[in-house]
Amino acid sequence: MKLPAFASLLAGDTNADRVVPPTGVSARLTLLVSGAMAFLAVFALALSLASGRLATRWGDELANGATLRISAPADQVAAQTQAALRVLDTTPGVGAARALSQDEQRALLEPWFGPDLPVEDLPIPQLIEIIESDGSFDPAGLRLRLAAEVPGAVLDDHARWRRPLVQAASRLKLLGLVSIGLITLATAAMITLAANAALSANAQVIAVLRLVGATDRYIARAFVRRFTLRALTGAAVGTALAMIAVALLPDAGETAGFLTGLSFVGPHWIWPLMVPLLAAIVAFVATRTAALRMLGGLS
Amino acid sequence: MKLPAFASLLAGDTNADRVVPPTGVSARLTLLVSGAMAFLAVFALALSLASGRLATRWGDELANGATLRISAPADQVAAQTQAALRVLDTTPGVGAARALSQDEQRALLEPWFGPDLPVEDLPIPQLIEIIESDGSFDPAGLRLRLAAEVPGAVLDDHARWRRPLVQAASRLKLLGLVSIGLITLATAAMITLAANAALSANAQVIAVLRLVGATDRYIARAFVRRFTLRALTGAAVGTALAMIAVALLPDAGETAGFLTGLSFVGPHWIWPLMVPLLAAIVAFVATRTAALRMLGGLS
Amino acid sequence: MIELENVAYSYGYGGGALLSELSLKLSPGSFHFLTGPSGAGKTTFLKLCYGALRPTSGEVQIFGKDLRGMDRDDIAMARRRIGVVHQDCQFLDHLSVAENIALPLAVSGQEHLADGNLDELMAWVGLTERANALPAELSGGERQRAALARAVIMSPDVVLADEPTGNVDWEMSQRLLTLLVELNRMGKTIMIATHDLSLIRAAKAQVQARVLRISNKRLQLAGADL
Amino acid sequence: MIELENVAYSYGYGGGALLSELSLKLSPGSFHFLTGPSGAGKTTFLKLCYGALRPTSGEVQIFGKDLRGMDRDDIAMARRRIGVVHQDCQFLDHLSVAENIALPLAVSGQEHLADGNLDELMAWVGLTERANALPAELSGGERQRAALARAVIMSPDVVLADEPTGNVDWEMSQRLLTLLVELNRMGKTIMIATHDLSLIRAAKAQVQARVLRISNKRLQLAGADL
Ligand SMILES: Nc1ncnc2c1ncn2[C@@H]1O[C@H](COP(=O)(O)OP(=O)(O)OP(=O)(O)O)[C@@H](O)[C@H]1O
Ligand SMILES: Nc1ncnc2c1ncn2[C@@H]1O[C@H](COP(=O)(O)OP(=O)(O)OP(=O)(O)O)[C@@H](O)[C@H]1O
Ligand SMILES: [Mg+2]
Ligand SMILES: [Mg+2]
Repeated sequence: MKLPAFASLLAGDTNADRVVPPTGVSARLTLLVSGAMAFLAVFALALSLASGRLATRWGDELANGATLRISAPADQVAAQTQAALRVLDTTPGVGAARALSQDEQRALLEPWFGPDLPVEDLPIPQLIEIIESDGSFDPAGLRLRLAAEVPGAVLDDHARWRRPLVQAASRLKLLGLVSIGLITLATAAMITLAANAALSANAQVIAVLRLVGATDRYIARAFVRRFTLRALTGAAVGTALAMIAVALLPDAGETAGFLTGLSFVGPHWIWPLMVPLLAAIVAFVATRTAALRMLGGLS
Repeated sequence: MKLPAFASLLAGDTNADRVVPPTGVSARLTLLVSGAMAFLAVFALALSLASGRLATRWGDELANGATLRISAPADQVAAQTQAALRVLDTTPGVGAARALSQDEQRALLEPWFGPDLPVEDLPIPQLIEIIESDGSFDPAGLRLRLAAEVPGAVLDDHARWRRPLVQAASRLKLLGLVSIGLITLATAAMITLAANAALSANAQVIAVLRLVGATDRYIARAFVRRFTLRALTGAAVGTALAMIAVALLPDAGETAGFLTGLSFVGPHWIWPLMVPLLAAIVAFVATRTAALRMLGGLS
Repeated sequence: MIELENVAYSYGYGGGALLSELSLKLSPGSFHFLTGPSGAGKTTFLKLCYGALRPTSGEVQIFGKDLRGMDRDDIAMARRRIGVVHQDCQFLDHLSVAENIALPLAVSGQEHLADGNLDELMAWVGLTERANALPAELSGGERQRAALARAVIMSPDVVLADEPTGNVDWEMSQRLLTLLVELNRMGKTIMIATHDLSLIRAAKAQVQARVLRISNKRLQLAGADL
Repeated sequence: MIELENVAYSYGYGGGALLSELSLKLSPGSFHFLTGPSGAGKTTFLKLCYGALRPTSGEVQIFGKDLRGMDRDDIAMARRRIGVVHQDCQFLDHLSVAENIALPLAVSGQEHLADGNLDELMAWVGLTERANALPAELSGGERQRAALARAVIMSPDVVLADEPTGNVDWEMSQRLLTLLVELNRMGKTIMIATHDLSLIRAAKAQVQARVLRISNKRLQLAGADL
């Protein structure tokens, strides 16, 4: 694709434009296809971006998701805690491990007992917070090792139920991207077909133009210009509508956080604006290829 | 739309079929459009159904999502518990409220202290489980009333962070349904346009057929049959591919639960199977309307 | 067979009538020529005769039925009894020449009648060798011959031919004329619009043909100078 | 202007050559007629002359350039100097008759030349009243006249006309002939394929015309009987 050609296209040449029949079902088809596809693409993009943000956030929260509880006679607690920390130190996937102080333990229990619980006097187990490094460690393996070396330790992997959520969010993001790819491909194919339909419906126009001495470039230009503009217009309208729709989706505010933020955030607003441009480029390449190939086959 | 006409269409009349040019860009366009749109529709459907399930599940879990904690001197606990239950009884949005037994309290605390905690001997607060009836009660209002009547009560609305998730899931479901509607509309429009393109590209075919005494029904039939079959085939292939893709999405198993279950569940497998049927009906109506209207305008 | 009474026709608004006060009765077995300068309305007149155009005023009867009372299906049925040769011969470009010629049979569900008839007809118009060619691969004259063959394959009651010999040489035009004369002898009604005066002269030697002339919007019987 | 040397042509495979051993030199200012039975290859021959078909063997020179050395753009440029009347006249259906006739000017970016010329030409071929009609609204003869007008609007060096009078009456064909004869007197090269022997006779009375005949795949000079 030559960019100068693409740019000069928008300048227009009303003369060459007139020789191709002005309205055509194919042109309207292109408008509609690119509009609808742009709309869907923007939605898929929003879904994908939101899922991506979600995956990142949940991933962060996952990092400190597991605790180890050491219940042992009072005199053994300290020793077992040291042993457990040593084990954790050598467990792959565990980034850091730290025994909680009494104040921290009290804060954790506050919801259940209120602020006045005498932690010191109770046979409360020692808690060890596990911070995962990357992805996840293997809880089953860790349990086996702990069973052998620290009999009083119980691993509570309370992020367990959240990990699949992150997976799900990543998958949703992937699904969104796959949909966008699919939409782009389908759009390109449909515009190519629409251009081909227009070209073969206008076989006679082309024959007449060749007969009176029109060059291939002159003929192709009128078709390419028309289809590129239609795709651009259609996609722009579709994108605009989709962005309005996305912006209108009620935002659940700060507390919501999780999935509600489907709207575009900050610099992400750039992405949907690429959609019409992409559509125009796709249409330009598709139509130009179709036109020049078809013209090459005529005398 | 006459159903007998639709049914007899599939029986076929090779004679009438031959008189319409066999391959046409429009026909391929129809195939592609319905295939791609069916694929997207099935994905949107999967997303929508999964979100729906999620919303229901989370909604159920939300139902018992709040607890009331009564911390008071041992002799006042019983009285304050009664008072709190009375308050809850008259709070709109609260379906039921129930003081937990000691066994239940111990079970709740087990993760923290292990199974051997002497609950009876500890100054542990009494917990009251709140089961919401429909939607949600107003936590702020409830707190105000409690502050006045039950000084030792602390409301822990621990489902608070989960409620927007349910909202989000419902919204995602809606988005999926809107996308399906959009896809259906766009597909209908595109098939209508493709049919129109085919009809006007074949204006000469139609003129010749009229000249030699073909009836409108005979002419329309060949076009309608072709487009309906293409839409059916395209949508069937698109649906099949999408269903395979959905089935191949790794299932995170029982523990996962939340968003990972994007695949169709049980009777929901019926829904995507409706997609090709819908596409065929849409194509049939669109093409038939276009053909008969166009033929009516000719002599 | 076909009767026009006091028919007038004009295309669209604005301009005056193209044809007016036309009255004609095509009786079974008659043979007519239609002449007139280019643009006089010969093609328009033929279109009125087979129901492709509806008169602005006046009455057209096709096979005894008033055109105004006929719906689109009735007209389609009447067309099966009228063979038409268009001035610009149109075919189904994806079917072979033979299939195009047999098209009227296919459309009316009588393909089985084609066999012997078709071959003989193709031979007569000199298209046997081109039977499997596509219409786009025919020469101008070959197209006209194919169009005439298609018009007569059903042995229709009426044949309306618009300039059927404009692109063929003299010998071939005589062959085509002979075909039409034969049909006329079998009792069919024939009407040919043409500029070719020598064709008319040749026909007059073989059958009793009336020559009509469109001039000044009216239909006139042409003088004996032809 | 256009030179063919020992040219042969056959459509596709299978069948033998349609034309062979053709040699002809169209010198500036010459006037040729091309005849031969329907299907002999007249149209094919004209297409060879303006580069729409490339010969199977032999050499074609257009304006002194070997066709084999010309790319698609070169051919497009050469077409601007050759006026062609197709046997089945094709137009751009969405443009008016006047715009269609002026199309060669538009395509070569010379619309400004149209004005006076166009009106005069339209009047000569009798289309002044139909100037704003669409091509689909023309009669068969009107289409042929429009096609001829389009072919000569650029006053090309060569005019190749394929059966330009098949659908017009005698008087109009004389007018069209006069137009071509005038062009010839201005030094243009003319070649007309036709079946109409009386047209040839009429032309011979006005200019020195050579009559070529395609028969048995060869090009022959026709006898003095014409
Ligand atoms: N569809 C139409 N709309 C408007 N005017 C038309 C239409 N068809 C034909 N005409 C005009 O009506 C007049 C008669 O046309 P018609 O085709 O009947 O002539 P014709 O006698 O067959 O001429 P020819 O011998 O050249 O074929 C012409 O001037 C033509 O331009
Ligand atoms: N594209 C094509 N493919 C195959 N055969 C063709 C093609 N075009 C023409 N022919 C065949 O070549 C032969 C010559 O065709 P051509 O059109 O040159 O004849 P012509 O002399 O112009 O005849 P007419 O006077 O009928 O117009 C014919 O038999 C025709 O069927
Ligand atoms: Mg006519
Ligand atoms: Mg020819």
